[in-house]
Amino acid sequence: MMTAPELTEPKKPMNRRTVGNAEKWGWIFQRASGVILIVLIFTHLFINLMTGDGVNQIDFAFVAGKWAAPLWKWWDFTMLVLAMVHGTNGMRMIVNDYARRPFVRQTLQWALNISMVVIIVLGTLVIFTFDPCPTGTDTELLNVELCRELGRL
Amino acid sequence: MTATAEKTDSTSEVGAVPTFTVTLRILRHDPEGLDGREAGAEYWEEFTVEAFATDRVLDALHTIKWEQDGSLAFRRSCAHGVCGSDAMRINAKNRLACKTLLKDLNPSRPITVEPIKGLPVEKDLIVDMEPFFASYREIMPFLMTTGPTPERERLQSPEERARFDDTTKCIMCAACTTACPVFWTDGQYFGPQAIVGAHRFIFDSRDEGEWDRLEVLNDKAGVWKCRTAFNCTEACPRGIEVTKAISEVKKALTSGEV
Amino acid sequence: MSPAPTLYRGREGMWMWLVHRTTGVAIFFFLLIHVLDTSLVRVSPEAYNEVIGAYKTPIYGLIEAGLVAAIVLHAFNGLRIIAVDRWTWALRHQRMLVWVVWGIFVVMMAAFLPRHLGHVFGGA
Amino acid sequence: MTEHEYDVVIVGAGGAGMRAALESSQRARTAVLTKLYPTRSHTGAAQGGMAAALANVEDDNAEWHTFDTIKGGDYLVDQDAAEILCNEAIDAVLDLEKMGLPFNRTTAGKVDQRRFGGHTRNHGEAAVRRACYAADRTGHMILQTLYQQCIKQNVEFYNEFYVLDMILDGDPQTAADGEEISVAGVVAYELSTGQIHTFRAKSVVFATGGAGKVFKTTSNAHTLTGDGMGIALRAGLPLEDMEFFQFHPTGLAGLGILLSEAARGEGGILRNSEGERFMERYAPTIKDLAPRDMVARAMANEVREGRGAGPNKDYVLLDLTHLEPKHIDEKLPDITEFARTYLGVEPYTEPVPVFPTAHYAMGGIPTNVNAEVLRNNTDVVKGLYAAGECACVSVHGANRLGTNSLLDINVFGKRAGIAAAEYALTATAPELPADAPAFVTALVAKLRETVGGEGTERVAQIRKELQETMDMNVQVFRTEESLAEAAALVTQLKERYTSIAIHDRGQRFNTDLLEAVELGFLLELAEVVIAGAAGRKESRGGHYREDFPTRDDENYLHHTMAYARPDGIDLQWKPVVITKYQPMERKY
Ligand SMILES: Cc1cc2nc3c(=O)[nH]c(=O)nc-3n(C[C@H](O)[C@H](O)[C@H](O)COP(=O)(O)OP(=O)(O)OC[C@H]3O[C@@H](n4cnc5c(N)ncnc54)[C@H](O)[C@@H]3O)c2cc1C
Ligand code: HEM
Ligand code: SF4
Ligand code: F3S
Ligand code: FES
Repeated sequence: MMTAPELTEPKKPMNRRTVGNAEKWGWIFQRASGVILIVLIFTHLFINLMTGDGVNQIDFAFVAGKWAAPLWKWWDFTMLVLAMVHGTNGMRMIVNDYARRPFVRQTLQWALNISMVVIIVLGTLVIFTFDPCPTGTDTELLNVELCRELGRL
Repeated sequence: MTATAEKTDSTSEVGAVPTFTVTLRILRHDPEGLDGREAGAEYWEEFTVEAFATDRVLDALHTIKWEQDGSLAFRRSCAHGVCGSDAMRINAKNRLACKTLLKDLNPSRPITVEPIKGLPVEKDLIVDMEPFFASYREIMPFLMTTGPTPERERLQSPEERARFDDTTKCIMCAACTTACPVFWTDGQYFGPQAIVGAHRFIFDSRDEGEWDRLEVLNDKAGVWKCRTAFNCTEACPRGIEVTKAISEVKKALTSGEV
Repeated sequence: MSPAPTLYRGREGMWMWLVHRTTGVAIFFFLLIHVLDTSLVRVSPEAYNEVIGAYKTPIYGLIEAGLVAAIVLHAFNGLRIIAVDRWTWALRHQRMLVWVVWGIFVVMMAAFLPRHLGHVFGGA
Repeated sequence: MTEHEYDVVIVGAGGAGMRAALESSQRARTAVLTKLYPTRSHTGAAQGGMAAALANVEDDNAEWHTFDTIKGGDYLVDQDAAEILCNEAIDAVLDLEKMGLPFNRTTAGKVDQRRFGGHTRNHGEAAVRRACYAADRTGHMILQTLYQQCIKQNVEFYNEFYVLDMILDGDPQTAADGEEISVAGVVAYELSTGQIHTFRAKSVVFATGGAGKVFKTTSNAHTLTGDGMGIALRAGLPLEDMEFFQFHPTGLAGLGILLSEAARGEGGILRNSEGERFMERYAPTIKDLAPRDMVARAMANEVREGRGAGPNKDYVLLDLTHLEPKHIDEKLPDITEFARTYLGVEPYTEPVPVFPTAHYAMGGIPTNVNAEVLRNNTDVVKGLYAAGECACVSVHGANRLGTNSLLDINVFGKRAGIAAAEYALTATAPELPADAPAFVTALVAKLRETVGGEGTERVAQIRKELQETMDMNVQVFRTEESLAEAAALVTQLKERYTSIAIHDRGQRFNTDLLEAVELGFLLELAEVVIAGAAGRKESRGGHYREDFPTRDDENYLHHTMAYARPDGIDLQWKPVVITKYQPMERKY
């Protein structure tokens, strides 16, 4: 009676195909970008809102002054890209959580991705094609010093 | 973890046990529509019972069922927190009815009792556990080894054994999974219990299937869905550090080491 | 008829998850708008200044203050989440860390608000 | 009504049921019917350990283990069965280890072992470390591990199916000796729908666990209502040795929740109100680790003689305060938490109030060593098997040694699974009679009719009175009078049971109805326990008659076989199998 076969393994481990490491990298990216963003954003906020006249100082001339330095151009560009990707990735996770119907989910994902691309492209163009002294503008609005320096006034 | 009864004079408790009156507000679900209700109707019902100082919520439910309304449906078996039958939402938190003493709940106010959240309710406090067990099965919760079976036991040092001790305590009560806000959202998430179940094998030095399991947990419905809300850890009646187990799985996946 | 079930009585971790989520969404939408309005610098200084001028009104000033609050909360809670997943110590003390986040939040807002509101309401 | 057909149907998914399923499902088409989700079974409550003479930490062998089992069972053990139990113990533990069970380990990495009551070296010389354990949740780990293996093997479960009847192809009571009777299947009630299902099967294995709920103070689950035993009795089969019920010494006072014997194995000491270690008087050699029946009686005796602790002097104290808190946390984490949660006692610093609690049914459905069910002293019912607590192979005799039950469910669960499948592979499919579900259909219909009808009696009230009288009269100490009193009350309760009314008119999850059905089993089993106890005019193991305080091998060295006949319980005897060890006085 005890000649029975010993416990075999009739059930093989399931063969499951995962979606690569997308979720994992998404998760890691949220953390890495978060840490960098904290530096970028807080410096940005500090300079814009805490120094000088705070929010009141912000106008075309202020922007022009900042972007005259490549550092700030790259700063804002990095911030733009990281924040958009981080935010879109975060929104993607939220959509995955709540949108039950595949159609709704897909639509929202597309909307997110498109807006991300549009915003990044737009922002990048703005930063790098920015003209601090557009002709035909009331000089009062311009950063006069800067434009003089640049020989545009 | 269930609060431990505050230190009372234990001797007087066991001797002459004082009684008090409590009201339970129970969220009922009538799947069949009896007594003129619609099928699937949900409604709150209040019951008042006499209870002893040593009574647990389960005792109060029994008193209701046995003396007032026999149709009240709930699951229970062991009555001392080891079988995992009676997880329910008591005063808006997941707990085991048999491990929650009435006197720890401020019995002067009505105690609310609801089914656990996120699994389909079948009747009163009974939910369909099948999706929960299905997630558990997904993670291949059994020892996987290769090579010939040894004559005697596989050796394992006490330290290696200690690594996964915490997660072996799980009684599959689902208190954690149904407390998780991410699980409530769409039910796609495997839930913390499945990760606990996987953790128990992933960190068992005898097991060789850790990467099969980690791959499953790397999935969309897997471990990355956890947003460290800690409801699971706080709900676990066995005191398992659920979120810690989840974190360890995440670490294994990111570092590639178990 | 389905009566309202109770709200789950989660603790700090669950509420911070909600806070993180809502602030994340809020910041995301603000960012969309913020990039769009900043883009007006490419259109014309007039257009930009006009829109930016709106930020200087008390109403927008308050919204801006809310935004900063959201970012501060999201950012430091984000650090807390990272720490919790990274170190066992932080994991075991996550509830205390929630209060640390709120502490930082209060300090930062205390430094920021008077100055910012001064700018907004003090006029220029 | 739905019909199913399988080679093997296993009733119960505790340790015994799932161990059987693992064997059987590899060989034949198997279904497991269980009234609880498998992981809710009460095997999960077992704490202390599982005995096997692995000799991992101390010199030990299966022969010593066999001797201890027989002596512990007060020589009512069938010695051939005990030999099998103890010889196969080692493989049983190693099998579980290979399935992944996380046993505690020695520093050398082997399965660790600890002391337990009644387990000794060299025929009683001193306590030996024989219990393999996983903290104080050994049963939990066994249940989980077996369930995990069942998942791996895709075992087919029918969860929350209450088996309420078995179908035989003849009447075992009228059949002549030697006539062949076989099983044809079972009838089950599905909790979630209220539907009745018939399962046609070549083999049926009963593994439905214990019947502790006949008592009030018990370590057993609410669901341990002796269904399997009750079904067998109703089908005309005998029940063996039902008067032997084990009262575990250390239940939390007033609640009955178990504190494992491991607490004493790890060094805990029982004290009376005077702080005296009273077990020194009752069992000078192994003191607190004497077999359970002795310790339970000693405790009850201390209380009777006025040395009980507490305001009512109705319990004794389990003292762990001299143990290191760290040691307690490592070895006894769960049970110390029970003391904190349920009594508000801190075991590090305070002794824990304890009193005996109804724990284990030594008796049950009689089987031979191949787990085949007997319909009289010699004939088996073809295709019908039983294993675990609901069965009585008689490895426990009059008193079970701690850690021998987890062993029993593994050894005889496995044997039952193999035997059932092998029989099914050779047998032809039985015919289920057309009226197979008739009994259950009628039972359920009758109960449903009581909703809102004439009935006046409440199930809970009858159950309470039953349990109270059993605790009062049929517990650790029994006498002619107390048993007569209990018998009279049970007769009365059975009468009242006919006019019960249930409340729930629903089809779905009607637990109200099932509690009524379960009470029916409890009443009938109580009757058998009382009859057996009254018939056994001696004291042996768990059965102690104050009016006959000594063991009487002359007249009672045999098993009780109780049959339910139309005019009441009929007690017959069955000889004890003695191979090596002649009965001697049991002293520790
Ligand atoms: C608190 C406690 C501690 C213990 N500690 C130890 C220990 O340390 N060592 C030791 O050796 N022993 C111990 N025991 C004893 C041992 O645990 C049990 O005897 C053993 O687990 C019984 O296992 P089983 O498989 O026979 O039954 P169970 O595990 O009780 O399973 C019964 C199964 O039958 C099913 N069932 C019942 N009725 C029906 C029905 N009508 N229809 C369908 N299914 C049904 C149930 O769903 C369940 O799945 C302990 C017991 C208790 C109560
Ligand atoms: C300031 C620094 C920031 C830090 C440190 C930070 C950190 C994080 C972290 C760690 C997460 C992951 C949370 C988790 O996995 O549980 C996260 C999620 C998220 N972040 Fe940020 N973040 C920052 C800025 C931003 C910005 C600027 C946006 C908006 C554009 C944003 C939007 C989101 C969103 C929408 C989520 C998803 C939230 C969720 O899934 O619940 N974050 N953030
Ligand atoms: S981890 Fe805890 S809460 Fe979750 S199922 Fe297991 S025991 Fe229950
Ligand atoms: S509650 Fe949920 S989000 Fe993670 S920490 Fe627990 S699984
Ligand atoms: S009844 Fe078993 S856990 Fe509560």
